Amino acid sequence: MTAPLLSLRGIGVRFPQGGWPRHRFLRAAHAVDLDVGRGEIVALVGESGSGKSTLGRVVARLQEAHAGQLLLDGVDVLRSEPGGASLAYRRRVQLVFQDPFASLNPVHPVGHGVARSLLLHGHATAATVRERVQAGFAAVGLGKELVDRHPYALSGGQRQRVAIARALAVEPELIVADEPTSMLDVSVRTDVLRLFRRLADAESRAVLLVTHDLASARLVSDRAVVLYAGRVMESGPAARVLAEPRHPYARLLAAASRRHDGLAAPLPGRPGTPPVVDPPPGCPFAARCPEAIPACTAADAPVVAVAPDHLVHCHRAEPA
Amino acid sequence: MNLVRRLSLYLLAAWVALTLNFILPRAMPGDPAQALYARFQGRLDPEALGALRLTLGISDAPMFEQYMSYLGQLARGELGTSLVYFPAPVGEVIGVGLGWTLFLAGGALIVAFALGSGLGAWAAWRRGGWTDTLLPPLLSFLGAFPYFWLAMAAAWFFGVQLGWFPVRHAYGPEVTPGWNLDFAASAVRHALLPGATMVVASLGGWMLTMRNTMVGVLGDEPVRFGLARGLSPRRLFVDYALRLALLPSLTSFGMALGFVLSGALLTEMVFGYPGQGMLLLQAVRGQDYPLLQGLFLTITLAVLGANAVVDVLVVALDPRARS
Amino acid sequence: MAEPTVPVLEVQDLSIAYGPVRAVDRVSFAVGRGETVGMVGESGSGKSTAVLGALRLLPAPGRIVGGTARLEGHDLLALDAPALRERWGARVALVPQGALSSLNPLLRVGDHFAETFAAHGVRPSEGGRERAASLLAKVGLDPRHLDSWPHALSGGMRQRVAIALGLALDPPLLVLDEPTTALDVVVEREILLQLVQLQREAGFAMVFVTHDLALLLELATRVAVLYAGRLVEEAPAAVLAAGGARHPYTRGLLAALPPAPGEARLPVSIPGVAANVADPPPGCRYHPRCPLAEPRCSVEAPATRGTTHRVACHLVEGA
Amino acid sequence: MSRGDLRSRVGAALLLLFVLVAVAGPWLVADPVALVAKPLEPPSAEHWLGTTGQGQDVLAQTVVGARSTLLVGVVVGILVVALGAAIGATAGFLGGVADLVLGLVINVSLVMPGLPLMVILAAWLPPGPVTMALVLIFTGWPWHARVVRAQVLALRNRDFVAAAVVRGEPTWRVVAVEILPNLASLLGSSAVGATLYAIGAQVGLEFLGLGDLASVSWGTNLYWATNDSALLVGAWWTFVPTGVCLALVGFGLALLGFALDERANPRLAVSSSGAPGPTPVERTDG
Repeated sequence: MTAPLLSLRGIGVRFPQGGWPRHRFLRAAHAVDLDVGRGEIVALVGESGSGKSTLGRVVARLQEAHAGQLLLDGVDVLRSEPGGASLAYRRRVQLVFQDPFASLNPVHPVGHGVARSLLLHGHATAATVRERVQAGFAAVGLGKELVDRHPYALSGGQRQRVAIARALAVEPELIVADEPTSMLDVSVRTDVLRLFRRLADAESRAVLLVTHDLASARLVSDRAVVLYAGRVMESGPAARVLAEPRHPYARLLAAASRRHDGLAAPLPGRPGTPPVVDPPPGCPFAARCPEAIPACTAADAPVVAVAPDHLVHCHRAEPA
Repeated sequence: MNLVRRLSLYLLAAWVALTLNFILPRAMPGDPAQALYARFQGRLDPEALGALRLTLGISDAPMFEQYMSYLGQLARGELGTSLVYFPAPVGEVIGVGLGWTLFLAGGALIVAFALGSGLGAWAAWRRGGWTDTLLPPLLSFLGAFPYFWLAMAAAWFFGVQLGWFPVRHAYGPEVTPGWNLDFAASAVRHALLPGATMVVASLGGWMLTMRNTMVGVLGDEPVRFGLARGLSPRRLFVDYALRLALLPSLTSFGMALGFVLSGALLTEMVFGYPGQGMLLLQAVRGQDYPLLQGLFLTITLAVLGANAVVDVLVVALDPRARS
Repeated sequence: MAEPTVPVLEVQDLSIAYGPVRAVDRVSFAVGRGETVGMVGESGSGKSTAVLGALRLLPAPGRIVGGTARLEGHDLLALDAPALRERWGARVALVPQGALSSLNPLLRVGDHFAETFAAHGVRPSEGGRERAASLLAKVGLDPRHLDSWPHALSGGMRQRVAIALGLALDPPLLVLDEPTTALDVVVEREILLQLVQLQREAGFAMVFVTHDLALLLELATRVAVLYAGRLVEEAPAAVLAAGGARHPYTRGLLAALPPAPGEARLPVSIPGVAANVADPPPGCRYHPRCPLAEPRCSVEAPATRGTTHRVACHLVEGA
Repeated sequence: MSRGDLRSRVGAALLLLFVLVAVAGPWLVADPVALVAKPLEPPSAEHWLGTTGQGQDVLAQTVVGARSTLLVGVVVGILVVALGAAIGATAGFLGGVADLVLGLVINVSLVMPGLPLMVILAAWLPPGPVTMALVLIFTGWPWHARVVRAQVLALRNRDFVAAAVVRGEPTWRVVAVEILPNLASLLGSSAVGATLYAIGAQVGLEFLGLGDLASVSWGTNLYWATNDSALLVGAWWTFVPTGVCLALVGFGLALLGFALDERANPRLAVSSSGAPGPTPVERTDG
């Protein structure tokens, strides 16, 4: 495995919640480690409130992390570019948003974003930009004639492809896709996912796929990281982490996402919401975990390697 | 708790009003009292000039000290002495006027808000009915007339021409002020015409605010889910649509207080109604700056107080705001 | 197949329009006691419109332009407002799509139950509060939430309250309009497990509207598939789950579903863009995206054929 | 033609009429200040709207008065929205301390009643249209600053603004190219509202005698009308024409404002629900 393009080390993000005299914090992410290699799709999986979108925005430099390192090719950009992302960073890392309806400016034609990206990063001049935008649309399976239309005239699937074309316009090395297909109908969802697979395989771009849908993640990702209450529960090869998870929360998520079991089997785990405001010590899932032991609430879960590249953050996990 | 934040905002606004009131006369070039004295071309004897300087708190002491003495005076309720009503203290002159303004403008405001909201709610409920199609254009046309012009027209037509209503002062000369019936009756009769013009002028605004809010609420999920549970139209109208639509209207009511009160002041002038408006006119025409500043303070503080009351009311009515 | 019980709700050739646009075109379906009919379709297919229209609960500017909707034998489309009000909540209950924001923020949870009971003649003295408490327990909520304000509850909890309110008067028919779309998969699973359990106990009929076909294959007795305002196929869920889908669109939807763990196949998208009811393609509305399309399909709309397995396609037989 | 179009057409027609009166008027009528006849003469063939308390022609005064009133109204309307929008947008977009400070200034000025402040300012400053404009702008901008700030805050969190940031757009372009175009219809309806407010407040102040009493404007006309106690004598023609003109202009602006509001917020336009009730059934096919 060559050195990863992107590495998150001990990333922490918190939001002040007011409160007096002691400031209360919502801990959106805590001590997150994550690697994404070139030509690889890593799925960041979790329910709402798990912190997955926040981490996506940290990588896209839309959200500042209050702790940890964000290494691009080994360089910690949080230290090298403290004020905010440089144009060079923007050329290498792009973001595709969840809501195709909100990510396009209703006032401009859909080609506007792609054209601006091309011009800003010198991939086109005023003379050649129109032709390059049309080429960009064709590359994601959109007709050239759509370039001048306004967002309201396009379907959800078409708009999401425009968003992808916009991200590709700068020839990025890493694409962060924040739940790219959750607002799309099933019938067009697979094509958009397959588009990401092609970006990784044919153009060896790195893709960080943020999603709550295990099925989509299983379909296209090489590795998967399962998040709960802002902390990594399990990470490793997608086939194993998503299909035969070892961490109790990952198992609960897989059981709840599995279809075709006739709604018979009860879920392994009690209902509840993730503790994120001034969370208690220990494993955040302890209160809901069917296999919890006293140690779970006492200290943070150790990181156990159940296989060479398959880590489980759980007191009960047995090393390989 | 955003109520605490809102109330602290009003305290801050009050302090800004006090300070503005202190700074304004001093910001003028030259010695304000001297400039005023010149304007009076000798109609004022030196002794009145001294009183003037005192009331404006102008002295050679350093600015900060003057400010402190100014605040001290205010704390003791001394607003200086009025020129027009010389030597009556400003506080006393304003006291009487404030009472009548609250009675007239306050009454008209509440009637206009209640009537307007009721009509607006009914117009939204009977979408397409005559209240929804005829009233809004009519009322907004009436609302387009300046307050005081409606007062003039009403005073001329109903007062002078038809003589149905008295057109001057707050009560007839034949009654003695005090807690007796005929004084109260006369006060009401005198307030009816000016009050009515104010209600008519502002009714359109309240109606449209409520109607637009209500139209929105009637399309929202709670009302639809209430209908799906077979709730009666009365229940849906009162406990769902009206209560949900009233909250935003109350907030806009708070915000419009300052504006509506200004309109009321002008109406008072047309009717010679002895409220703050009349005082304001006399203060301006008589260039009685101490009275003018006193009026500015009392009107501003009254509006701030009313806003605070409305905010407390809104929080009391909305459980979401209480958490 | 046992003789289907007398249907609690029978909808025949229902048509609904928004201004000139016919959003639902002659849709028919029926549901019997203890049965669950799933209405599935993608965005713009008219699935919610059809179900809300049948109950006369479709908001303006929608209006019904044809068909019948018999609830326990009475055609809802012919009843006046008071007669409908008697049935809404008592004989048929709706759990709306926006259930997360459907509770009145100015009323406590308990007040919602009290007003629903009162609207149907249950006087407060007749133990309304106890019934409400038992209903909350049935949907997995602590009865003390009767005194909670809606904004204090999580999305999942508000959804459960809406379901409990639906069951308040033991209606023979419960209609759910995408009840769990906005919820996380774990909370969704818990609510659906409880719903199936409640139906097994009370035996009410259920109409479940969703875009999630995979979910219906587990939950529903029969599945009705809508495309651009028209019913394209209606069949037992077991038949569809076993690969017995006949209409090209249904087969396309099933092929587009992500594979279950261990399932070998790769999902395949349906080409083209979903038809727009405001400007529908002539003839069969699916023909522009249909792999089997023949010239006839773009001219003449297909009739619906079959009884227990109905299909609206020129080239495929019903059963 | 929908209700919205009718409204905006009538509104536009009214405004056009008065703009013509304001522009061409003074050349069509006699000298408004000249004493042309006996005071308080009722309308006659010679003086269609009769004469004022000083014997001046009321029609001339009303027509000429339109120019300064409308001019100040429109100028203030545009400037007050521009100033408010600039402050509101800055506070909304920059956020942090700037938003806190500017937000505070906006809220404090909003809560203070306008008239007493205007009276004090107008009393201290030399009377005249410039003072009038300054006073109105100084007391009027906070309302629009609040509206624009709220809109910018909403827009700032939209994905398409984040998308512009992610592709590396400089901040000024994000504001100018992505955010401001979305404010167009809002600024339009605000300007109309501001003009309506400016005319009303200006006339009010002039009626108080705080305008330039020597100049001819609708406000001063009304001031002299009450000053000469035309009211008590019953000389309705000295104040009714000005009032009607004011109302027509106000109504025209209000109608235009409705049309712009509906464009900015389509929910108002749709002939949406009234009392919740069963879905109507209108059988067309058998």
